[in-house]
Amino acid sequence: MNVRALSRHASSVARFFILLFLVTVAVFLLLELIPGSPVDAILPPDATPEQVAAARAQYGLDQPIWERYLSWIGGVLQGDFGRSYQTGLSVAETIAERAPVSLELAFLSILVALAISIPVGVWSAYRPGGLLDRVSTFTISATLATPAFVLGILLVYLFGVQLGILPILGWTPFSEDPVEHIQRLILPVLTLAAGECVLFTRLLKGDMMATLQQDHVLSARARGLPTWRILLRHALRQSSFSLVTVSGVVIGRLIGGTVLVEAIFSLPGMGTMVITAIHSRDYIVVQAMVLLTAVVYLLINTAVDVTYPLLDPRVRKVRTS
Amino acid sequence: TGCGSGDDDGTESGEPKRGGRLSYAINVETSSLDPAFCGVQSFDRCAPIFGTLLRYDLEKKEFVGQMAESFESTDGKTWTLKLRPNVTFSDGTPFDAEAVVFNWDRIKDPKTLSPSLRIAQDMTWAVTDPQTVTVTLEKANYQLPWALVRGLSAIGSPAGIQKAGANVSNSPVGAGPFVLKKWTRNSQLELERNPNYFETGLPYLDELVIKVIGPDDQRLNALRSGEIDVNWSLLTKDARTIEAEGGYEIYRVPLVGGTGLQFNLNDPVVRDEGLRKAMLMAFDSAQINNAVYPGDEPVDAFLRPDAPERDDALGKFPDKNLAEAQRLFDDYLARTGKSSETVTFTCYAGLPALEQVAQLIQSQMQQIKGLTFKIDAVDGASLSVASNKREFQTIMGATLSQEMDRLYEVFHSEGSLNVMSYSNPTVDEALELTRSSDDKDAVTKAYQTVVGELSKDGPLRTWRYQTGHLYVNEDVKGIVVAGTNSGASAYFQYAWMD
Amino acid sequence: MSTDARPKVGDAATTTEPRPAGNLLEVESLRVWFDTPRGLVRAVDGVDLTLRRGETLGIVGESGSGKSVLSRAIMKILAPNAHVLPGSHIRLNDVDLATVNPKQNRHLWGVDLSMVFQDPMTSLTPVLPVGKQLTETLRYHLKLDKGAAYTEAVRLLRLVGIAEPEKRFHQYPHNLSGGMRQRVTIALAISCSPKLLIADEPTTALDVTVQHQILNLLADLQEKSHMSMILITHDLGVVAGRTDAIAVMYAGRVVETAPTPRLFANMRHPYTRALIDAIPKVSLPSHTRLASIPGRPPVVIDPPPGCGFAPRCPSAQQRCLEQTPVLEPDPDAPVHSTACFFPLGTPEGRAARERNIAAGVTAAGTPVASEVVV
Amino acid sequence: MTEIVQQRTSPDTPLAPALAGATEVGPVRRRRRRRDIGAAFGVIWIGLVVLAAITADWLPLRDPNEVTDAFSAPPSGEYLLGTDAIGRDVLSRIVHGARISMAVAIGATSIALVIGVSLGMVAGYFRGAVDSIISMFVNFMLAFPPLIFLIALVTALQPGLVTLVVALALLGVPNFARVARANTIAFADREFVTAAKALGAGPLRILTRELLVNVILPVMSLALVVMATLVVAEGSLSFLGVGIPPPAPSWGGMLAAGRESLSEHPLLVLIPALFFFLTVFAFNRLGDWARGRVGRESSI
Amino acid sequence: MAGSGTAHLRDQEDVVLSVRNLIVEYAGRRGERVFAVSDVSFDARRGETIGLVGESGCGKSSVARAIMQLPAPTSGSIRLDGVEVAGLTGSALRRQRRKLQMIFQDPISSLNPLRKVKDIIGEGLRIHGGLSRVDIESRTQAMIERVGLDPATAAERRPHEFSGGQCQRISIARAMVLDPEVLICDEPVSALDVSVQAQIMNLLEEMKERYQLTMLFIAHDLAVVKNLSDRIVVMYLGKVCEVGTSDDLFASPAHPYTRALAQSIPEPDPEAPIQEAALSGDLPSPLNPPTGCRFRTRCPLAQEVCEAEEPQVREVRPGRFAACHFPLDASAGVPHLAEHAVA
Ligand SMILES: Nc1ncnc2c1ncn2[C@@H]1O[C@H](COP(=O)(O)OP(=O)(O)OP(=O)(O)O)[C@@H](O)[C@H]1O
Ligand SMILES: Nc1ncnc2c1ncn2[C@@H]1O[C@H](COP(=O)(O)OP(=O)(O)OP(=O)(O)O)[C@@H](O)[C@H]1O
Ligand SMILES: [Mg+2]
Ligand SMILES: [Mg+2]
Repeated sequence: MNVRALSRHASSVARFFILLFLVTVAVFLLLELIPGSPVDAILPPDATPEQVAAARAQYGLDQPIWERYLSWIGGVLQGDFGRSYQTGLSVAETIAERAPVSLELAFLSILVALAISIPVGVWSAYRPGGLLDRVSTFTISATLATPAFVLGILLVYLFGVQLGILPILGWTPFSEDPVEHIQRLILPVLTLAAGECVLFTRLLKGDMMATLQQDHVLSARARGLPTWRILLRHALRQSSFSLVTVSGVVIGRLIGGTVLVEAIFSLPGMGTMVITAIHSRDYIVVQAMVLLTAVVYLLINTAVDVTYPLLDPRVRKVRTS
Repeated sequence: TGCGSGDDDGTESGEPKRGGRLSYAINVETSSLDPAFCGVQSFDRCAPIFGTLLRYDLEKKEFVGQMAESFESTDGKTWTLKLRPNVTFSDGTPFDAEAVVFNWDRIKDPKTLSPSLRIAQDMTWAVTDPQTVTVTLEKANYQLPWALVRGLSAIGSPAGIQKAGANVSNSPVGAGPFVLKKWTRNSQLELERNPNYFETGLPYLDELVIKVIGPDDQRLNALRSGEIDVNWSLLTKDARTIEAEGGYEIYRVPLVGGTGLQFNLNDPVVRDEGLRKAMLMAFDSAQINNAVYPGDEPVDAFLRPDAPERDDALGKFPDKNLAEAQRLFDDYLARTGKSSETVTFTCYAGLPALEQVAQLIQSQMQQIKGLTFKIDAVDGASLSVASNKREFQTIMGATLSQEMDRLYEVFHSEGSLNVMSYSNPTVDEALELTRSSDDKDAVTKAYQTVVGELSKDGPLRTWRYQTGHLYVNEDVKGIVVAGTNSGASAYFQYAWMD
Repeated sequence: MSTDARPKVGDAATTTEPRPAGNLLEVESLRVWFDTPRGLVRAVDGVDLTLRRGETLGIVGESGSGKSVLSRAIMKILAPNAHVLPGSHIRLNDVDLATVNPKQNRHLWGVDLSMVFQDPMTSLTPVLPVGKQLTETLRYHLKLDKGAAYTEAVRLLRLVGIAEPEKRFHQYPHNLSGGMRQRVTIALAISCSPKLLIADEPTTALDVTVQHQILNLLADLQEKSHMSMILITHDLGVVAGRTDAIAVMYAGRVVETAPTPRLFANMRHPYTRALIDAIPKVSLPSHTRLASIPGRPPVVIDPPPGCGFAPRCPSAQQRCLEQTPVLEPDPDAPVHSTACFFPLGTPEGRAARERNIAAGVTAAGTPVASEVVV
Repeated sequence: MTEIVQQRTSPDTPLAPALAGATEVGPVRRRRRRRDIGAAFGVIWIGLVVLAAITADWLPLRDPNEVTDAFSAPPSGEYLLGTDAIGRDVLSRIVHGARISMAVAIGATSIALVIGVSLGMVAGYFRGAVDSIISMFVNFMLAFPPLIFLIALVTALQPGLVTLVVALALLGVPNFARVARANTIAFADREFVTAAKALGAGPLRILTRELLVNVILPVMSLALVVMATLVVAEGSLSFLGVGIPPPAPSWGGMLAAGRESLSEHPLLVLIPALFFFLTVFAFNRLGDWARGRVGRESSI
Repeated sequence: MAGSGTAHLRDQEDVVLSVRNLIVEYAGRRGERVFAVSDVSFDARRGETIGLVGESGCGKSSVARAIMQLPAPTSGSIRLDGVEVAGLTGSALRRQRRKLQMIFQDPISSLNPLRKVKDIIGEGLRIHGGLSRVDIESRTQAMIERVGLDPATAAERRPHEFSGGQCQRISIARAMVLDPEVLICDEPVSALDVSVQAQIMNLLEEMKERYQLTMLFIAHDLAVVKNLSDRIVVMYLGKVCEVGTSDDLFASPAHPYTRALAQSIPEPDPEAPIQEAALSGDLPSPLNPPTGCRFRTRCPLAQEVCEAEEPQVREVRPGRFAACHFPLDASAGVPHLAEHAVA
């Protein structure tokens, strides 16, 4: 690796940390804007003045904001994310407990969404205006117009109450009961995937149609290769740039919380945690979450960058925009 | 008073069976299982783990011993807490007077930030012997046993608390019927039988799961789909639906007070008697209930009609009378020289039912010409800030409780929860009597006075008499219902599955 | 037919076999129209062609004259909005391609027919190594196993003149130069020893020197394997020395067809003539004024009746605007057909031209300057 | 030189019979017609919705906030679309709600578009340090969890239409910036930009005269999709309590309000959902059509 | 050659454009350098057309763009009418742009698809200011007419409504409306049909005569270059091979590369014999050009000295400059071309 490449790497690492710095500062300032302080949310309505003073001291709220930031960031740098004001739990542990749920939900729904949208997108691009294309376009519009909270409730009503074939709420860890674990995942994953399918199918179809008009696809056809082989091996990969990029963004977003779906299905993910934390002014949890999502987002973005050359060898490195 | 285990068992048919897993759903998660927080914040989660020192028997309408044997006083000032011998916490340490005092001391320490501090504030206590704690008050208070059903009721293992350190909210060690197996916040709390529970043979259940399901209809769905066996609810209409569907037992606990429109009597505008009366006269609880809580009776006084503490002769909420309301309002305008008035109503955002109520109230108020009734919808935290700091004109607030004694803190001019800044010497006096008197009839009379005055003054206008409900699957027997700050719950150690 | 029995391209043993005679390909009144937002594009509008076994046919014409559509129609790889009109026939080896079902079609492609596309930069799949693309085709059609396919692929790469084929095998198209890519596409096209190779402007995107190499390579391969070949180009210079016969296309029609030497010696259609004259030649001194064809290549959307070239033709008469001339064999030489009412070198043609020069304008209103007309 | 006179009908060509027997031409035509019909539907529907939003106050409708005693009434002659849980006329609320839904969708999208496109074009044209800074900002916005951003901002600034539009617009900026940047980069390499430089045009002139028109087309098709998403997003925000405060009618608010009685009064959810659907569908049709136009434009 | 040197530069006073020691380097993908143009010099007299030929990637466009300062060359001197253009920036450069115009290869992508033709053509006049709207309008109209477009309808239309040839006319109009002294044509006819190509070539010839234009004409089609040029510069891999007058350069090439080029030209004549491939292999990568003579890797005549020593451009015959250690003599012409030339 030459000096230039090294310095490029160094600068991208620097950018990474500057971004994290900016994000954490921004969240501190943003939270500062919200009326009310953690103490109001933690203490009972009839709290005594001694309790208020004790609480302020305990959470360091009597210090100026920059000191709080410094001590927080200092803790973070040593791996200490502090304790939730509200629950008294270690923030790191809380996140560690909930992150797997959100991660699993996010990845599974992306996988399901991809599993649905790749074949649908590819085929609609191959036969635009065909039956599948029309059906999917219609479904897409319908799904777009159905917010997750409506879709989720409909699914629950249909599968849980009317048909009674699926459990509708809650979470069972895999280690406890793998079958139930999967069963409980089905509806939330479907709800989330439905929303993402829309975007994925559109993107893939668009890019795929462009690729299918290229000469090399024609040339592969003229060599008599079977259709599916042409679509999947010769056209799909280079048509999936937008798909991969957007999947990355979407995963980042989903990991950060799928509040509505978590609320509907009572899942112990990070979304509800964040909302509760914001509503109870449990800033320390919010800050950790924002930091975490930002890191995950940036890492996934990097991973996506690394994927481009694998998709299309012509691309050496696309800089994240 | 005597103690009793399974007093109510006889009412159920069949022989109790051991085993099984019961799922119970409630609507909000609690933040802490610290015994110092338990009594006030979450009966449902805490009672199975810590038990309660006393229990209020809804049938007999009296306190009975639960974790403790008895709590008695002769003068209302000195109280003796008798504990049972040989009770141990689930970690094996003894549940004794030292443990009780340790827990109560903790509550009294402001650093603990316990919501029960106010209750403990005026009390002093001492260990008399390992089974006895003596409590002394400065002023007589015959309502003190409530504190041992609620705020001071949960006693955790001192060893466990010390061991948990900062993690105390997450690792409760009690002597109750169940022990914590796993707590997945915002999803479910899993409990299993405490093998060393002192009431031998109890609990019947192997496991108790408490789920958090926010939306009312999702909980109903869960009940219908068999996902849960017992559902918590405040909705009469759901109770009717469920009753009509059949297959469920429904338990009801009438509550004192309810959610309502509270006036800030310190506010220069709203403190005006005439204006307030005008608004009270425009208020139409029947309309609210018909729309949002079908099946609930319209409210005409602070307590439900059948309550012994209500005497209509002493006062009722003013009847709806728009013409009179308009007259009073015009009067108010004339008096203050204004041409119109704006009153802001701070309320919850994001809860459809409450938003609907707020909008209904708004439309009712705005039937008074010249009055603009503005809705300021905020999240729960902002709402409690506004309420605590008394920074509101009118607000949506709750005085939900099973016990009448709650009225003291809410409406006494010195009450710690008197966010309305309500001050009425008659009420103060009557409330003081409810605590200082041992005479049940006198106390009831005093409460009648309070209720009458409140209904007349209307610092708070509720729109329905709230009732806590439990919808219980037919297969579940032996439910011993308890009233809580948020409705109905149960002592699950007596429950069993058929 | 067993694929193994087929002669392999470049096998020395087969090069001495005599040329089989007869027509390999017959195209009869082929019409391919496209439905587009702007209207019906009559890309190919009644084309008749024959190609004899082992021979090379050159198809010449300007951009948009329908050369590619013609070749794609033969390959049956038309775009979905293409519409082959009833009455069109394409016969390969006396089999009407319209009757071939999709399954057999697969083996028509690559095995009987194959094609080299115009732009080597875009006609290889960018995401697969070139070797992979070769073995894929070989394995699919010839059912070769992995090892055999590799050996064959390397042999083909070497055959088309790629140095270090083992190394190139693993490279992606973008690692190769344009010339090399075109060689790879040729290797792909001949990999299953097709009977007919269609080369659609195989060198337009390439440099003169590389063009020269590629054309020589194609000629060489054809010679060795008795493939028939269709060489499509807009450059008459390219086809001049390398084809047995030439068809000149204009606006979706063949306007003139003849054996190559005869065509050059004896141009009948004014368009063919004009096409030759418009090309700058190195042999002419610089600053020679070129005989340009006035107007622009025709739009083939709902064209007006009459000869498509009439608006630009210096010989155009009223009749040319009203009737569409059909391709008719020259009475003297039946191998030479022209679609023109007033062919060059005939008395009518000369008369028509003189009439126009005298009037200074053609029947279509195009001015004719006497100096332009050779 | 002459142009070929285009004659659309030619008597001697057997066009009609040939097509009558054709089987392959039909679907293509139909597809195109469908797209045009789709676009026409989109224009008409969105036109209607916008018109309704603008003229809501003058239409012969009930007061959207007028509470009657007919709670959750089914559609009838009196209430064409029924009434909501507290007896307000659903039709009137839908019509008035269009105002907020459209204001959010169109307002937030336009703000995001203007800011995003400016940033993106500047970044894409100048590259280098400017690009790095803008890209950093874009990444920053994307790395920040949108929901936290929204909730925090809306809570901090008091919920309301303006806050919501501003917050959603801010969230939309990075998307527009990205698309604008990518397209600017693509077009900045095109020869007509070089040609403009050769003529002596400065950067501002190139950005506004040469690049803007080209960049705006793909951006518009994104904008239509974004509008569709925002119509829905506003609804989801009501769910979280940061939407438009009551009693102002908004489609999202209506949907969120109806969700708890879905099993009893499904119409309270289904009717606003239908309007959602039609509007999103219309935006999508328009988007498809715009994409088709852009495609046609650039393929030439 | 493939060599450097300035022996072919002339020293008359009517030299309008003089390019000396032009070097263009680009940053490659991994930070390597692409040696696109390495020390190229040539000049053009007033009214003269210089042809620039060579294989794809040999740096023709880079030369053209360097002269235009789009982007500015890595080093070298470009004098326009005696004024040094290289290194100028901002408004000083913009003033010089009036005198120096360019026509691009792709007629379609060099026109903004969304602007009207009259705006495209008038843009230069607006940029350089000083004219009223009416003046701009009338000049634009005049120019539209001059390049053979229908002034009545063309002005209001957009480029995609025109054919390639017409678009190229619009490009020419856009360049000519500024009345430049030097016109650089980078493969202006490569994308066009033969029939249209002839029209455009005739038009350029016409324009040149009418406006006394000095032209740099780039093409890879030797016949096209020859037809339009007075003097031809043959380039190979960023360097000059041979310079000579167009009439005899291909007939009697002095450089082996020129000969190879000439042999590759297809002639529309079935009788002409097919030449064996004149060159084998590909153009080496400009990332890592061969040492010495850059052509040596493909040159049939290459010797050791060609690797060691870079040949300089020198006058090998009167009026003929070549950079080769072993220049061909005049008799070693390309047979079919020579024959025709004689005939
Ligand atoms: N898929 C299609 N849809 C609509 N029109 C088409 C399609 N393919 C080709 N055409 C039209 O058909 C006509 C003939 O096109 P074709 O590609 O055969 O020309 P060509 O002779 O190969 O030209 P070139 O020399 O530019 O390759 C053109 O007008 C073209 O626009
Ligand atoms: N912007 C650039 N960045 C890096 N390399 C470039 C750039 N532009 C051109 N090159 C390289 O410089 C060399 C010369 O390119 P140039 O475009 O000048 O060649 P050319 O002779 O005009 O070729 P063509 O005939 O294909 O137009 C080529 O190898 C090309 O890849
Ligand atoms: Mg073609
Ligand atoms: Mg070039």
